[in-house]
Amino acid sequence: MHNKGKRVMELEEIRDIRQRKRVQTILITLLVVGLTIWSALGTDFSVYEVFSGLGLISNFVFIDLLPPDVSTSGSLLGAILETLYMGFVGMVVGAMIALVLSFLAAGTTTPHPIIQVVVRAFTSIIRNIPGLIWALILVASYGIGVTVGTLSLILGSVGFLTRVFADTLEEIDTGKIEALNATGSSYLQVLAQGVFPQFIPGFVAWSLYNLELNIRASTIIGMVGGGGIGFAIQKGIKLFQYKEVSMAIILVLVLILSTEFLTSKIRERII
Amino acid sequence: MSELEKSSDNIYSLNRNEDNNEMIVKPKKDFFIKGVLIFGCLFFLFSLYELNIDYSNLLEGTVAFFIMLGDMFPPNISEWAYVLPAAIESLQVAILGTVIAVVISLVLAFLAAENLAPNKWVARIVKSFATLMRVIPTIIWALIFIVAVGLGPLPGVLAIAVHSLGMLIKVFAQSVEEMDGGKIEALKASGAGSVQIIAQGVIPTVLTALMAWTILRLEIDIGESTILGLVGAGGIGWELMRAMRSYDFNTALFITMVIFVMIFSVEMLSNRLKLKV
Amino acid sequence: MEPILKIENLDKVYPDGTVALSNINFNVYPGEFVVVIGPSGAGKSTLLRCMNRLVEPTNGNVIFKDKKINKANSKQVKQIRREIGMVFQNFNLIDRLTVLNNVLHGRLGYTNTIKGSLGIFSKKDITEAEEILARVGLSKQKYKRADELSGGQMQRVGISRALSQRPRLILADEPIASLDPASSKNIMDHIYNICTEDKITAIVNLHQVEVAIKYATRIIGIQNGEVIFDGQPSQLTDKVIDEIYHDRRPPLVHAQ
Amino acid sequence: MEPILKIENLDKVYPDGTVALSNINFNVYPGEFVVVIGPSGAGKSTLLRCMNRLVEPTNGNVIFKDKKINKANSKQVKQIRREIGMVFQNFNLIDRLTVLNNVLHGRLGYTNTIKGSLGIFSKKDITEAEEILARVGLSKQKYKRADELSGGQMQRVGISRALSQRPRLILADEPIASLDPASSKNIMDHIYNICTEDKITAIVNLHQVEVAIKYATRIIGIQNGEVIFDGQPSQLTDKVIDEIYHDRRPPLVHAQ
Amino acid sequence: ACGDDANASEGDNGDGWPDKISYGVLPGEEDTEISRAHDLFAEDMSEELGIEVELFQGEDYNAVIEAMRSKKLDMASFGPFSYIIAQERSNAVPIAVRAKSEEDATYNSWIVVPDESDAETVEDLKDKTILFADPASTSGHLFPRGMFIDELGITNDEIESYFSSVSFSGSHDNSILAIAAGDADAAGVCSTCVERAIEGGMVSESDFRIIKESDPIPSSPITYRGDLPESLVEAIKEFVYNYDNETYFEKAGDSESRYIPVDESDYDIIRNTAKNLDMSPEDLLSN
Ligand SMILES: Nc1ncnc2c1ncn2[C@@H]1O[C@H](COP(=O)(O)OP(=O)(O)OP(=O)(O)O)[C@@H](O)[C@H]1O
Ligand SMILES: Nc1ncnc2c1ncn2[C@@H]1O[C@H](COP(=O)(O)OP(=O)(O)OP(=O)(O)O)[C@@H](O)[C@H]1O
Ligand SMILES: [Mg+2]
Ligand SMILES: [Mg+2]
Repeated sequence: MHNKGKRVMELEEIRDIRQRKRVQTILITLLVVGLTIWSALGTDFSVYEVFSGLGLISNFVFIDLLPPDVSTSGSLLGAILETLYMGFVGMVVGAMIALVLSFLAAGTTTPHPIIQVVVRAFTSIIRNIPGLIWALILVASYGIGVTVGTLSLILGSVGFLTRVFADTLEEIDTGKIEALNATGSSYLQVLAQGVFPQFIPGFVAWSLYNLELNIRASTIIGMVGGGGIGFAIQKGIKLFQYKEVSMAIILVLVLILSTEFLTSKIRERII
Repeated sequence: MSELEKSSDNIYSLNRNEDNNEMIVKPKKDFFIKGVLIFGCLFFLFSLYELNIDYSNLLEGTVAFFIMLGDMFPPNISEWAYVLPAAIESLQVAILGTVIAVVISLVLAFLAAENLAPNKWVARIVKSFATLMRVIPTIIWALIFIVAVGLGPLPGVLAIAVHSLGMLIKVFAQSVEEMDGGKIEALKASGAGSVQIIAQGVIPTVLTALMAWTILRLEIDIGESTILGLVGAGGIGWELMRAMRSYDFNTALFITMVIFVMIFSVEMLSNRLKLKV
Repeated sequence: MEPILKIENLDKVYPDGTVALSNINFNVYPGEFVVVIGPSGAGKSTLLRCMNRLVEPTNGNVIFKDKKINKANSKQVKQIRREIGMVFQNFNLIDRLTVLNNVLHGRLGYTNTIKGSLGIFSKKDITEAEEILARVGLSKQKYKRADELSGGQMQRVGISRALSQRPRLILADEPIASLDPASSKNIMDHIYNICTEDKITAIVNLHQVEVAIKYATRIIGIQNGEVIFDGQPSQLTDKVIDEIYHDRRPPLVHAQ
Repeated sequence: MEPILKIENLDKVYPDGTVALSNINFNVYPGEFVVVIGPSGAGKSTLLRCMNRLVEPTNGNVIFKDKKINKANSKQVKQIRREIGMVFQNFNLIDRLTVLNNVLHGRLGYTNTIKGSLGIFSKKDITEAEEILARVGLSKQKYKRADELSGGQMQRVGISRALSQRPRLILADEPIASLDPASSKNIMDHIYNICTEDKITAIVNLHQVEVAIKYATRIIGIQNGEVIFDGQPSQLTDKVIDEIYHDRRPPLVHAQ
Repeated sequence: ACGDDANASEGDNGDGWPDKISYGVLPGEEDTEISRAHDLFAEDMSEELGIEVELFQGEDYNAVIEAMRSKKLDMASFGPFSYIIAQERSNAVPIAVRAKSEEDATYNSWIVVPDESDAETVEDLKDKTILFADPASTSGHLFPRGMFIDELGITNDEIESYFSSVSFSGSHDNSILAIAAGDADAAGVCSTCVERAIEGGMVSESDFRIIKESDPIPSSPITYRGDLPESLVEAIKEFVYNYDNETYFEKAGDSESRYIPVDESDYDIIRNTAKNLDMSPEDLLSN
């Protein structure tokens, strides 16, 4: 009897929790809708204007941007390669640094919680200051050119990769780590033999994805003096050589698609 | 009892048999991976060589960098009356752009996911379209939309929406593709239509992933909206440029801190939600 | 008595050339509890999935209550599927939804698209779903999320979902393969009792021969995509079993 | 005979206030095959994990070969753990490494940090690991990746890893709970035979009472964190079982 | 579609005036400061004209030119070079520049070298590295390039081979910083930008030397879109020429300055230079 009464209570409790969750969901939804409306008002959003502008867009795209000026592809090739070099170096160096930092920043592997907090705060600052701002500051201190481009890509990679690496490390099955602990292994051995093998697929996949990000980011960084195809795009825009710009974009597209293709092949083999 | 014994012996010998039938698989020497590794190292060195980075400058620059950081302190908040409204405008641009992108990508992602798309080609076309949207830099999108709707925050919203759309379609579709096909089949088997399957089966299953991506995108978009200030979309990016151009580094630091706080609070929010979802 | 399901000359060749079924013929009569056994890869799952056209047959007919499923258009297929409940090895519940909501998914086929998509179901459907949950002993769990349940409980939800379709036929593809022995027994009891009480016809794929013998009213043995045994459990001699599994007979369900 | 393991007044209170163990006392003698049974949440896992200090005891002593594990510093803990092999319910193998490498992990505690981290093991260790694999019938699989194995094979690797520590004591926490009945028997046989042949003491948590009765030389029944039975399998009457599980006795492992 | 748009924005003011005027402001490269003053200017103009004036400030003149071209923008301030493009592409007509006097309405382009450099004249720069600001900069590219061609007697195409390397720094600031650090052998920069950088403490006067100064460059004009109603243009001109809000000019950099009328011909020097360099609007916009 007693038992039964208790169980009924439980059921009601669960229903209460469900209902509270439902109320929570509704509140969150309302909040999001509210924020959206607030933003729409603040930015004078008008669907009418968007649609009435479609004609102008197509004029611009089909008359000014297209067709791409193929004759410039030769001179753009150097720039796109430079972008690739920057992106790749940024990825490799960034991944190496992030590898160390992420082991310090992940709850599962950190030697000490204080180190974890410090590293997390540090990378959070790097990550949450937009690349453009980094580039502006870096240009002021290192001068112009690929050095700055590469440096800001490294910074961006470190910020991004440390976070995703640390998340990956935290998702690692702790049971397996425990199993190695139970054999009397030392901290480093557990990291190297237990954590690292599980971490490799994530490490490779995210690093390769970061390469793509870097290539795209370099189109922005190039605009403030970071070199590469971004600068070519910027130059094209400023001189109204829009057809050259569209050619450059096509080259970026090709580069991104080929990295995407290659990286997916590599990912398949490694995972 | 004896029968049981017998059957269990069978099991044992069965296992043995199975083991004997298999050859020892020697550790695979994966030349592909080795090749990729070696190529990667060589390419890294080659890239470094091609970039021709001036390492002596690296040291000087780092000194200059820290001197400059030092110069930036303390932040100058006297311009707050301009900076904060601009920050709010950037935030609004980012929020609205992200929301529009999320709504549209929710439809397109289902067309882009190969396990739900009407056919493979629809999926491929939508996906390539998404790639193109991602590859065109936000600044160019902004220019395209300025032609259409004039200056101000609106082209910024649209540029962010389109650029985000490119990424969200891809990652949403990926989450949907990763979903366990059995769950979709189970609903199919009960006679549910495709809209019902998506609404009742797919969305609840991938919701967490969608929310995580959305919030990550919002973070990125706040960063992007600061760039858009430069093309007349207003907002905090222009304030930052203004400060940098007039060598007002202390104000620039303040603006950077405001941007940091905006993005960081979204990151905090996402961490909170991760615990809850 | 009219058969509820007729399988006529059914073939299935997968696009990669695998012949999963060849020339299958049998009828299932109302009230039967058919268990399909056979070694891994024999084609059991393919057969079951052809029955509600989750897999497209290559040749032959699947006739459910005089309607050719393989000839039906997509609307008709949905209507036929509504009357056929299906239970899966790995349950296939929607994790983040409540148990009740998962059971109500069985009603989607009867609900209009908008309402169904929004998860709005009629009072009657809900009451009925609750009754079904009570029957399988999950009343207390109805507001829990599906992923908070144990495997056995999840499968009971799977069964409830199928039942809420008010099916004439239940297909179950290895419903107990990922359960521990105790839950397995519980689940088989539930399926068996409910089908008997509600006069639902059942076709169940199983790996465990003893379980098949215990519950089936009829056993169909499949090997290499062909029916090589079809009869009463009592007719299933050790010799026949050996033949079905060649010498790949699955280990028995004993720990002792 | 000297006990190999002494548990004295052991308490465990988790930080959230859950009293998982209270005042546990018993000795384990060399060569015993102890099976711990008890309902879910009784504290079986906690007890086992206190023994090699994967869980920090709140009070009391765990004395392994005259060394107080609960008082040992981190270096000593590692040395003690080397002599205690552990087998887990979900195997806890490192998926992407080979079977052999996983077995060699049992030698990490004896290998210097750098070599161990790089996965460099002595010729002798490797030969021995191969011998162990041969014993559990996995010679052919030694170069396979651990995640390419079946559950039963994985558990055999888990056992091999524990064995390669050349342990005096093996702890196994529900080693067969995620296995099918046939593999379960196989695994229990392996654990039992190896422990008997090599004179390794074993403490095994199990849910299946029959299995416990079949293998154990001694059974300890736990309920609510207290030992309520400690004796020979033959002493384990139905009444005692009922008491251990209250009326929450797990359904027996029979489908028929 | 464009015509429709223009009509759509016309209000019910009898003279076909629009409901509101949109005004885009770019920081001219010679501006001493990007000021907050433009708000004030827009407000005052709105009051004077009796219609709303909406202000947009940005960094990117493409945005302003394109917006004006698609009639989304009625008035804009441009740099000298961007003005001649805007004239061609967007039908922009200049009204006035802000200056103390006619003579003051110009600035210069300098060729600078690091202080420790041996170079005394432009000829000494053969096979040296040259830095321009950005490709579309009047004083950071157009004029310096023009000076090289005039002084060295080479053609535009020979510039790249005459020097060891020619590159763009992205901005005047970057250029002068690079010179101060000795990263480049010479750079073309605008006079006022360098002065501003010195005030800002980024470089000191002793870091560099000027080896060549250009002819005066007319400074940045306020413009309107050519197809605005005549009467509105008149009203705007009247407002601008008579504008004397001290606070505004003070904030804009110099309380002494006023708006001085300019017309198209004042920018012929830019057009000619651009033409010599194949950078005239016709060249740029033809493709
Ligand atoms: N989608 C598919 N494409 C190609 N071949 C398939 C596909 N699905 C199944 N097969 C093949 O068809 C044959 C029958 O498979 P099916 O899954 O029906 O066997 P099963 O009897 O259910 O086996 P199990 O007991 O392992 O579930 C097998 O050889 C299998 O490899
Ligand atoms: N980390 C923990 N924090 C708090 N409470 C815990 C923790 N681990 C276990 N418990 C609680 O301690 C009690 C004993 O748990 P334990 O896992 O030892 O039981 P068990 O007998 O192994 O159960 P099962 O048969 O389900 O594995 C339970 O009430 C459990 O909820
Ligand atoms: Mg199957
Ligand atoms: Mg346990």
